[in-house]
Amino acid sequence: GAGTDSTGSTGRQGSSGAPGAQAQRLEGTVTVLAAASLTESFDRLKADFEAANPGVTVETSYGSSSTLVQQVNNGAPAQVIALAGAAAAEPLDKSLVKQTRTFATNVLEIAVPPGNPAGVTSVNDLGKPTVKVVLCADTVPCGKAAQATFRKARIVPNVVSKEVDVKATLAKVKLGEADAAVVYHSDVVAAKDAVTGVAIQVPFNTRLDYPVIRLADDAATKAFVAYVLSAQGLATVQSFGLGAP
Amino acid sequence: MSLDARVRLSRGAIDVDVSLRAEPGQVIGVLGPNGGGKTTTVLALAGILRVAEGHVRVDGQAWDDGRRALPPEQRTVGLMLADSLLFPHLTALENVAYGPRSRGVDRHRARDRAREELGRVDLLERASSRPRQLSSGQQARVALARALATDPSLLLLDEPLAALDPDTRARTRSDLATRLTAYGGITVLVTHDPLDALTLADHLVFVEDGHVTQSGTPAEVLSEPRSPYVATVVGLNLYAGEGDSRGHVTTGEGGVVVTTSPTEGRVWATIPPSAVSLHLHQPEGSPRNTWRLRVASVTVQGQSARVGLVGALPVTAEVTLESVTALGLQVGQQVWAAVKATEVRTYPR
Amino acid sequence: MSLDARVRLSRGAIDVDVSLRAEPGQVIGVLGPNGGGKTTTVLALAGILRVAEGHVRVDGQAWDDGRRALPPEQRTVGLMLADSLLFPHLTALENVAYGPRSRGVDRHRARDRAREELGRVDLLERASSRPRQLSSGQQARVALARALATDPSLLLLDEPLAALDPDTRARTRSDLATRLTAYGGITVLVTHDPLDALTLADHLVFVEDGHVTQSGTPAEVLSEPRSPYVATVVGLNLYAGEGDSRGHVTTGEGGVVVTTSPTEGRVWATIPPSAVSLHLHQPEGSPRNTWRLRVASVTVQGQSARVGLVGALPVTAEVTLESVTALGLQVGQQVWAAVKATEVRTYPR
Amino acid sequence: MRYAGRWRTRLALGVPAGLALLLLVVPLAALLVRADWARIPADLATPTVLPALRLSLTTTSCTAALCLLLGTPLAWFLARSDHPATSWLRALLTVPLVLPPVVGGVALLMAWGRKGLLGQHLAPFGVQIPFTTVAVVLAETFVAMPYYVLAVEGAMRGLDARLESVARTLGAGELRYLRTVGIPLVLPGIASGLALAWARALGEFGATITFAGNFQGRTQTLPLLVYVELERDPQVAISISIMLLAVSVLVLGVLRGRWLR
Amino acid sequence: MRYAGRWRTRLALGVPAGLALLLLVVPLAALLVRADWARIPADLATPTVLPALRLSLTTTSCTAALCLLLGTPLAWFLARSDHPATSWLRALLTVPLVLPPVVGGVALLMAWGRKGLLGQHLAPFGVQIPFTTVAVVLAETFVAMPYYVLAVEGAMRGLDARLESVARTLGAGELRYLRTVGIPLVLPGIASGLALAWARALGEFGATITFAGNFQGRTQTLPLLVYVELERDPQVAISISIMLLAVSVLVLGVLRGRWLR
Ligand SMILES: Nc1ncnc2c1ncn2[C@@H]1O[C@H](COP(=O)(O)OP(=O)(O)OP(=O)(O)O)[C@@H](O)[C@H]1O
Ligand SMILES: Nc1ncnc2c1ncn2[C@@H]1O[C@H](COP(=O)(O)OP(=O)(O)OP(=O)(O)O)[C@@H](O)[C@H]1O
Ligand SMILES: [Mg+2]
Ligand SMILES: [Mg+2]
Repeated sequence: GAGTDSTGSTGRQGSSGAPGAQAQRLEGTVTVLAAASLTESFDRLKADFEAANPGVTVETSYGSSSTLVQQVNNGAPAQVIALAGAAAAEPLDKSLVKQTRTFATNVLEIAVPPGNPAGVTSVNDLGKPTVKVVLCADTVPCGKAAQATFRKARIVPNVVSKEVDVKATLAKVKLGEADAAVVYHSDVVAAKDAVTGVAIQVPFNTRLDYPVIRLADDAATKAFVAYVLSAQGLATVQSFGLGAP
Repeated sequence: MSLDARVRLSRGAIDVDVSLRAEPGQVIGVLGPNGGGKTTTVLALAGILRVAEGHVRVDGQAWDDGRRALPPEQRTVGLMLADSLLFPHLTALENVAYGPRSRGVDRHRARDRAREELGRVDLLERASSRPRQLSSGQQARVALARALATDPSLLLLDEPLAALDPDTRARTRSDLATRLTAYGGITVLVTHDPLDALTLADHLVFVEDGHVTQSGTPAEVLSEPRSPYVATVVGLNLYAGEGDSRGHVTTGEGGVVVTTSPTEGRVWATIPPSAVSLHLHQPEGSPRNTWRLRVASVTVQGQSARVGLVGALPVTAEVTLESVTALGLQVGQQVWAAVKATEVRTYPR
Repeated sequence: MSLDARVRLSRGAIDVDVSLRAEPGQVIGVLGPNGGGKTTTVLALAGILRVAEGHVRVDGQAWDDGRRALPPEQRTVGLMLADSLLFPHLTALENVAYGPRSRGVDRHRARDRAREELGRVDLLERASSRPRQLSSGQQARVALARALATDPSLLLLDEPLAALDPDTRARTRSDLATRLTAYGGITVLVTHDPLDALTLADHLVFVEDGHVTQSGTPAEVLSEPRSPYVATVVGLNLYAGEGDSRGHVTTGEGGVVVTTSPTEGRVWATIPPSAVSLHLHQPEGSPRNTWRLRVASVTVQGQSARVGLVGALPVTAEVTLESVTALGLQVGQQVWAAVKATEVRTYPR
Repeated sequence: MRYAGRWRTRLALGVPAGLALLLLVVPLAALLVRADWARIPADLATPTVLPALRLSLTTTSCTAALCLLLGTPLAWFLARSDHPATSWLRALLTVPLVLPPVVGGVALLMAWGRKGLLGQHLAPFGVQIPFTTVAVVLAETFVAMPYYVLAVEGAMRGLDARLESVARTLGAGELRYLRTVGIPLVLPGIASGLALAWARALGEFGATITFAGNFQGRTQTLPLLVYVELERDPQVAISISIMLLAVSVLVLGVLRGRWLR
Repeated sequence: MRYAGRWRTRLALGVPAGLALLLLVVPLAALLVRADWARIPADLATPTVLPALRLSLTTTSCTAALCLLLGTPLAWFLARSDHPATSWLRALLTVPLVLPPVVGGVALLMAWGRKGLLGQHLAPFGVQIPFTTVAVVLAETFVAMPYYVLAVEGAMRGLDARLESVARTLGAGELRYLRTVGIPLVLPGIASGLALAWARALGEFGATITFAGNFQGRTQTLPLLVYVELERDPQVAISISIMLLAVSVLVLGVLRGRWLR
């Protein structure tokens, strides 16, 4: 515990003492909290960044966006927080925020079990009463977005459950309990063969912005956020199914 | 209703092999030293332990034949152990009513019966107390009432009177005697009190170290004990020896006892403590048995004293308190003990 | 070391108020009917119950003064209850060594001491058995050894010998007597066995219904019982009555007893059962007391019989078995009882 | 019988006990201190709260009943068996405690779901368990019953076997003995087992959300509501949690105070 | 003493016990049946698994030790108190079971975090608890200790008070009595309490991820890894869960088999 703290503060002191620090050799630890759906992309970002900056250790912790925000609000020692959806950042204590940037976007997609037993080919098929649909809860970004989509498409789906998160939503489809779920494109990509994606037409779709929020001013942290937002960083993120900002 | 049992099983350090037989209405008194296997036998009869070999047959019905055994609730048996083992959450009344209720008697009649039984052990006014609120003797009385309330065909009592005060004990003993003669079942009564055994039992069985060392009617046992333990219980001096035709019995330790009723071969010889007289000098005259012995203990008991003597023969003498004072008896002192040959009984081993 | 205690507290249905006083080396025998408050008194002396009023002082030190009380572990007290209450997870040896260990003796010496105590109760060979593997009598002996192993200044024994067989009991009794005379502490011995009380105790206290009804040396108690219960224990017929100068005692129920040692006023009169002779017809001659009574019970006891008689006076007679046969005694029968006036003792109430 | 303890004893036992209490109570105190008490009434007036409370109370009552009816006999078998396999069975029973709740939910789906091990045989009869209130009860029972069974088993092992012997010689079969002596004597154990199980069921979240989904009035229990509200407005979530605590302390305090001693 | 039971009895007890077992075991069986056994070795070879396993075992051992050292005295105080407040205190102890784990984590943050009730006084000394292994232990202790305390308290209430009386007349103070008689006699209760608490700690997820975060090798215990893997590859998550089960069954089976009877 003490290690994180001391190296972290050293980094901060270093940045205040040397404004043009990027050119120098960076040192310290950057603690990054990221939404669980970003696990794979941030693992890659971490590895690449550490390879390029041997003096820096990036520590990542993945959890649900709301958990991460709670942690920061209650004084957990983090330097960067990356969330799935700008709305998730709402409860964040604004006094802690140094900088907010969007680094990725995501769009909704219909996930169906392999073989698509209910024969879902478009959003309109979700209006059939025989198709069991699971959605995210209305309070969760993907739930809100799904509601918006149905409103735009003017359909009332047969919703059997409103799950608290994407994972639970997808699980229902993977296990064949539901015929379709409305989730994000990246989730469908991450689920690999377990589900099949059915695209939602652009007019009905909603875009979700992924913010990366910097909570500290030290050089290493700044460098990491800059790397995420760099072309290389964005490409890494996009390789896991997310869209460009 | 008759009992025919042979209980063989091994328990802890000892192997128990006890046979019991009884006719309807009989009371078998089981006595023996601590750890001899009395409780073990009782538990086997109740079906709580199973016999490894042997059998338990009651009225011709096999309760246990070494292979299949009836569970206790299918035996018509009443059990009271030395620990009273009352159900702690039930009142005294409910404890006693438990048996009749379990055997299908309706609540009302079961309670009436329980009240009757509690009355007999003089505890009606404590009917609604819980066991922890009763003294140990009161608990024992409730347990006795509980065991008697089911009219069992085999009643097993393991030291039922041990916790009772003399007054209650005397009353319970005579009440028990009345009840036991009144009902046709068989009672097995384990006790350490010779008085209980002699007054209540028709037949005594002595169990020592897992085996029956003597059994018979109280009169037989009183007159012809066949083990040192039995002799202690009935209060006789007992010697194992070789008898010859002249009436001389040579004991294992080399002592010689003379009797007027000779038995030849391996014999038991008994001397009643009250037949032993003590003298400071070698007595002249008729007594044909005189031994020089050492006083090992003197115990006053009411108006008389029991004097333990050791030497060629260990002898217990019972003398009046005056004799003790007159002889100035003290532990360690040398005295002469004399016994008339007519007081010595012998019988084959 | 002297004991001065007055135990007042209420327990369940009764209020206990018992005073005990003893000098170093004394053994106080406490007797009384079930539920009288004996165990309660013992628990208060041990510090397990606290006195509501009164005091417990040992050697001038206040163990309890009704306000502040020393916890049991700070009293030098040894306790053995009727339930042996051995620690179930410890072997017999460890149970006995527990006291010395708790009082700071090192492991080695504590075990030696424990072995010595177990030897005295003849259980050395079961030293490594756990309580559940011992018979009830063996458990009681271990508990006794455990209580004795701490050399307490106040030794509290609640029916220590109840579970023992007669042989072990006799041995333990005499061993106890030897031990108790050897050590300077005070012993409080609760027992139901008059023999234990008479042979072991210097002083007897009878507790009935929470109160002391009589106390004194065994000889005093034996000769002058002062409550029906005490009379039962010492085996005398006791009557409360009014005596006049001519030696006539009129009992409450209207019976009259004649004595040659008159005491005037409120008196107790005693008659030894062995002094009562029974006759089919009104006896002629010397006996000045003759009553026509009904046989209520006959109990055979060894070579003699106790006959319970009811009528103008309740009388227990002790007669030989021959008399029983000769008179053809049966329950319900009318007989004459005769007692010589010289056999009747009176003393003020 | 209570004794005046000595100073050293009080300290040696009191300090660790105090620490234990500290570890458990401080976080709760913090939650209460940091809560925005003025807002709580408004937060609880949210229309979703009442149905969730009602659902939580019904489902946990059902779970408690299932524990009592089914768990007690299981505990009895475990308690009286001395077969070596018993300790493995007992270990197996603790598995639902170890399983991450979400995985537990997945396992439940695999068992009772439309394509599940048992569920696939139920589906043809039109019986569908996931997404129903029954599923909530099943999920809660799955995580809570082990606590009940283990607590009651422990209590039952403590029974004096000789009391059963005596009861049986008095004519009571095993069932009657259990009903009249065995169970009454372990009532404190049963009460504490029920308290554990009920509390665990009341807090159950992961398995429920996965197996039963999150449907207002049908499967949305209080913890699910808390989770959902955490996304939207953490203050509301904390208000609901505090109500949850109050309910549990009240129910347990009142019931145990009445039933035990 | 075991009796040949009667048919009716077997049925009346066996059927509900069997149902209970069914409810608990079928989901586990389903998990095992549906698992892709061929893949398990490869799944477990993932480099993140070993550190998580190690961390889980160390932190749960610490938790068990804390329960033993701190929880036992607390249980003792509860067991011997007959104050009316005790049943409320006991009810309070069950709160961590009821609290949705994530809220529990938030409560822990509010207590021990940099701005927390206690944490703010620790921070000046450079002591920071959130996101450290200590935080994992604290979170696990918070959720697991109540199980231990309640189980052990129940066992302690069952002790025959007269044994304490006797021990004390033999010269043993309260502490010595506890050490030499009280605790040895409730060892079965302690073992089952420890098993419950340990299992609960091993499965702990919500409070840990909130309070301690999800850092590989530092705070990522097995359930947290399962959570992460569920995102990446559910099959791996199930493989890890199965390992978790195996570990718990093995540990509990072996230890209880050895310590109890
Ligand atoms: N549960 C047990 N396990 C092992 N050994 C036992 C058990 N119970 C008793 N024993 C041993 O079996 C023997 C017989 O015990 P039992 O209780 O039958 O004796 P008992 O004749 O009733 O003695 P007592 O007069 O002291 O009651 C004893 O040596 C005892 O130590
Ligand atoms: N825990 C208790 N709660 C309430 N009443 C009790 C309790 N223990 C004993 N009593 C009652 O207190 C009275 C005295 O009991 P105590 O045990 O002192 O009697 P005792 O003289 O030892 O009798 P015994 O010879 O039968 O052992 C009895 O009437 C009993 O019913
Ligand atoms: Mg016995
Ligand atoms: Mg008593």
